Amino acid sequence: METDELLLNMGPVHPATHGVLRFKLRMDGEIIRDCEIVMGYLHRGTEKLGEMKTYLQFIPYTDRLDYLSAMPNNYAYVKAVEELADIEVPLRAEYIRVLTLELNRIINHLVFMGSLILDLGANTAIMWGFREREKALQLYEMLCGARMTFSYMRIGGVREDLPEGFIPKLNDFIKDMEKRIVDYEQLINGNEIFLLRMKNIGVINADEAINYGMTGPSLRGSGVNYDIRKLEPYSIYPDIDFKACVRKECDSYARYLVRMDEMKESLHILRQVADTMPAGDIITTQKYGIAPMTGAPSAVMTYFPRIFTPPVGEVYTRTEAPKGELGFYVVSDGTTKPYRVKIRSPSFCNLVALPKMIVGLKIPDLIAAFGTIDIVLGDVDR
Amino acid sequence: MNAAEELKQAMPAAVVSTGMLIDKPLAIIKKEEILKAAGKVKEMGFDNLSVITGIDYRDRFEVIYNFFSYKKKENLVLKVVLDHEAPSVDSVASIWKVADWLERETYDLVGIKFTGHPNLVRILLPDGWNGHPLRKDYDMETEQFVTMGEDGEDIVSTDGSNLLRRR
Amino acid sequence: MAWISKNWAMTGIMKGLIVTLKHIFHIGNRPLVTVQYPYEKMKLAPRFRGRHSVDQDACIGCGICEVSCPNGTIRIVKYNGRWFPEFNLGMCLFCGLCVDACPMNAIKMNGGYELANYSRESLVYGPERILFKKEVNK
Amino acid sequence: MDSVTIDTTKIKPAKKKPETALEKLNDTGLINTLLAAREREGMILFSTVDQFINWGRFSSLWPVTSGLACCAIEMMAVTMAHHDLARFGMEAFRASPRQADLMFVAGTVTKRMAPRVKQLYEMMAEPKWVISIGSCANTGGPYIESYSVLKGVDNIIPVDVYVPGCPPRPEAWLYGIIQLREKIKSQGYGAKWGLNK
Amino acid sequence: MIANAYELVVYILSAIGIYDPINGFFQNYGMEYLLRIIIIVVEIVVLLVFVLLTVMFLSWLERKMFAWVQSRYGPMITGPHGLFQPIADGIKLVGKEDIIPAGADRWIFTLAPFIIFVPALLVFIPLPFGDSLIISDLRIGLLYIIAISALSPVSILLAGWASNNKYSLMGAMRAVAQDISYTIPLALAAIAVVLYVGSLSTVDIVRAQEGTWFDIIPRWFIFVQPLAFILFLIASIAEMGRIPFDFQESEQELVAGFYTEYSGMKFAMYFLGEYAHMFAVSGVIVTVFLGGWTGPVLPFIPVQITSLVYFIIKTYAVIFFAMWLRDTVPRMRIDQLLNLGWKIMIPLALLNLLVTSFLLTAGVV
Repeated sequence: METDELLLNMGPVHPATHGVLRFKLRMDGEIIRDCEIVMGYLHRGTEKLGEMKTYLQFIPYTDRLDYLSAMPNNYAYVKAVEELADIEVPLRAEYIRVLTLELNRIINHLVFMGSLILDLGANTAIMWGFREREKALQLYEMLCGARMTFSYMRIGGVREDLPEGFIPKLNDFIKDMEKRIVDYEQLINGNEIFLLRMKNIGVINADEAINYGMTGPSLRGSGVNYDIRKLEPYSIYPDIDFKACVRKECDSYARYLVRMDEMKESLHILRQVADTMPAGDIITTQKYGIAPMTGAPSAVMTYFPRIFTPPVGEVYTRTEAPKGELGFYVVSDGTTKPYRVKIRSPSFCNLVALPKMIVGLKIPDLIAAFGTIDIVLGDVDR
Repeated sequence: MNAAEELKQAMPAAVVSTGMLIDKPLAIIKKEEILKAAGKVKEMGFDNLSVITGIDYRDRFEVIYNFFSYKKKENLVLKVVLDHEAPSVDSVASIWKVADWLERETYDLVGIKFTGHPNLVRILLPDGWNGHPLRKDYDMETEQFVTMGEDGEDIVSTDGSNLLRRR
Repeated sequence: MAWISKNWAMTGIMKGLIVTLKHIFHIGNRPLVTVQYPYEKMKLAPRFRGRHSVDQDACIGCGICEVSCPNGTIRIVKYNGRWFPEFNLGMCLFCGLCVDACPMNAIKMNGGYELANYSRESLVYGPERILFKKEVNK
Repeated sequence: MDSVTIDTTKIKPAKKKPETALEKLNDTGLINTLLAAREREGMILFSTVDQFINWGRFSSLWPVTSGLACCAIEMMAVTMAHHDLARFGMEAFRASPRQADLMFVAGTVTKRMAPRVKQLYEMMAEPKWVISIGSCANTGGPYIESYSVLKGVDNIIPVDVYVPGCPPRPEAWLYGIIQLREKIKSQGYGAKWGLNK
Repeated sequence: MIANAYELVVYILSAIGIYDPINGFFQNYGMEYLLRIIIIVVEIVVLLVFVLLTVMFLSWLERKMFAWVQSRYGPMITGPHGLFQPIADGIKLVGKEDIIPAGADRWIFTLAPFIIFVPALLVFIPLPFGDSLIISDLRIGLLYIIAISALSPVSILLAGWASNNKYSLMGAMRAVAQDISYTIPLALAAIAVVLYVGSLSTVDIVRAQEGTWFDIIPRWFIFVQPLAFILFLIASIAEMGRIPFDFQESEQELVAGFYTEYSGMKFAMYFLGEYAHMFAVSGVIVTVFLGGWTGPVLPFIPVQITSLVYFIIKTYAVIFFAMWLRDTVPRMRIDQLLNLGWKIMIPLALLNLLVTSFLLTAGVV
């Protein structure tokens, strides 16, 4: 039967687009024939602002890129600048950094799980996810005083040392979290309707996934055993025992399971880091430019000057953020401000593959597949 | 021998010079040869194109390609130098699908034309936006406003009178 | 529909139902976790970055905070014959860079978060609202 | 000499203006609302009806589901177990603006998004309120120097309550809602429709 | 034997000795029918108030249940434990601006909410709330209920069509497809019971379930017809349009489905209709499979009161299950739902019918 094609606009304000994204769908009844993604509704010009701020002042802006996992963003940026200026970071600072990074990975995946299940129509998992997220945020608030936009990393170290009683609280959280993950799995993993919605939906095989630039858990769901923490080890990851979580099925369900496994793996890392936290400085004592002030109020002030000028050069650094490969391309011209900051955001590149996944499926499948690639619009549009 | 020198051996005509970008092999490619060089790079096993970006150096543009190989676990950076007047370079979107969006983004924000790109339109800013923001000579003073047309498309103008509220 | 022949017993859904039932009746350490603001308040961490306050005696009005602020939240204004910072909390990032930068350690960020107001002008916190005097215990 | 006697029973104790969040919230219960109606000037009946309807309105503010950026995540956090917006009867997030009373402008309003936000606001049925959340929506905040960000959402739609923070923590958010309840309480019936003026 | 609520009222009035004088008063003017009308109107008003209160309570309960599952409190501030919340919602919705979109068909757009609200109330007419607590014991009660609830797709289609909105239209189309494909297994499952009882009257169906086996197991049809019960339950949840089958709204896909464009009072009518329908369908499940008002007879308390209590307890148990299910499972996809309906439930229902009629003919049960 000849039928007219229906043009459907989803978004930019739509409950299932995780923010302000717009799908232009060409539909044949309920079947998607073509999908065009329109974005830029949250384009805030972060890269241009990077050229207008000093190296230190840009750190709060990295928080607001991928606001669900601000700490890895912070880290990727300071890592780039540290590589550029060749700064050694003290061991304790690296341990604290890895601790915060992995905690943030758990937070990110909790929100991922919740919003995915919410998109599928069940409302309970998101509440449970946010219940545990709140506990993790309380830990963060103890550590750096903010809930989402931490601005905790500093070039050459971290802003503040661990507060008293942080490690015991962290251990409580880990213990609690392990129990809760069992709850989630009972609620979601075996649920027949959930499997029906997720299995064999949004299939993309390994070669295609690489070609479409997918990274992170989304790529590992397609069976590519790859993790930047393993391939190009940075920070203290070489000393830590963990494994990259890989699933072979290439569908939405595999991508979901990879993230659930990663949560457990992160808990494992957290426990190791908490047990072996060394003593020492939290920020580098390398001198840059001016001598440290004596009797300065905070550690950051004592060791690191406000005016920081790395040598001329350029660097591209990649890190494994919870959503995938997060890279910062920083060009310095020897002044106090970066000449150019380019952010290679994981969400932007993962989103490229979405139309490929969902052509020929239905709107509910679009939502399921879209949920499993786990994007954040702040990261896509920057 | 690193990947950049390997590339230079394979295609001596295309590679201008090689070097290092901190710890990553860097090869500067002639503008005309980028498509061929990219094909060669893909053959060499660099299956992941991490990032394409353009930088405005006031007198020239540089386009930078970052590659990574999942098999060999190696990095490679390619660089193309363009003149400042009408920067354009061949598109590699036919080889890597992800290049499609990355090139659109570079076109949008830096204003480099990628010839042979299937759909080179703005991606982050609305169509009709005046100027490319990441150029150093971008005019930050004039404010541009976006209003909505009949079918929901964006109309850019410097006049925000029908959008802004009188207060 | 091979699916239904395999899963006719719907064990997964049963498991899920049991977990939710445990939550309804709070079985096995699954309590209500709500903190009923404003009847009860969550304990704030001492490092929490809320509203700024400036030590009246320590502040020298040097303007380093103004320079270090990423987006120009801070303005130095004259108040009672001395120079003090004025914070436009309507555009503040609450990043804490001014606290780090202050050479006299005069800026604090305290736990004040009840800042909502009816007009944009009232979000500008001038010296009259942020200054405090350190109490000296003898 | 005659001493002037003052009849103490005739002096009404001045009603204390609620200041803390708790007092404000206690002041907006149904009974309190109806009692407060007596103190209003004008016709007792109408002002009581006013108060009753206002009570209905501020007790059941249904927000429209429209998150823009970072603050939208805190919006989710407010709805969730630890802070529980549902206690105020506000968990009924309506995806359709027609059924919503309240819009949270939660996040950066970019130039490209501004006409959509305005349209969304215009689609909402009267009476409607707007709470601007976070620095970006209040003034442009971190992105005030950016080329693509609108400098404050009050440039395009009227805003009732501003909540500073980047993003504001959930309690600050709830305080903003209590402020809005305060504001609605003092409105007469039809004030939103312009009938009283 | 008191057959329905009218006769009950008459019985009570004569028991306290005021029926005859009143009746005599009306007879003087030759208007006996007037008294009859007055009593029936009072009955209907009582029913209406009861349904409205139930709907309010249900919407509160739903929010509370939802909250408890998710480790939070739910409505707390509006009244004690948020009990006044539905009242506040009602007041607010009445005062909202009533928007009719520019491209909409005004008449149909306005008419559609009434078409869903009225059938939701009509279903209660042959529903026995207790022994003799029934407005009218229609001899085709069950058929009437199924037929009336099948009217709701009409309203949904009208609403979706008149809204002139793609999401509304898609929601309406889905709702109609779903309702049609689930009314059939619903009816087929009910017919198995009807064959067993030999009557379509709801009262007869309940009476057939009185008594116990071995003094312990109640003679409810859930034990006689377990397959029919499961089919009926699934089909009812689909009819109610609740998760996992809430395609007519499906917020994440279609914004708010067919009532995307409705605001104010018209939206409130859909809201009320939905909960009234939910209560009605739960009542039907109880009547057909869970023994209706039957239960142990207590001394000194009139059977009308105990039966009403039993009925309400059972109905709330079914509603509890529906809410509990809603909190647990995600939504299915529309084609999966239709597959389930047409390819599994209808064959199963037919098979069940075949086995039942065979056993009945053979005289085994």
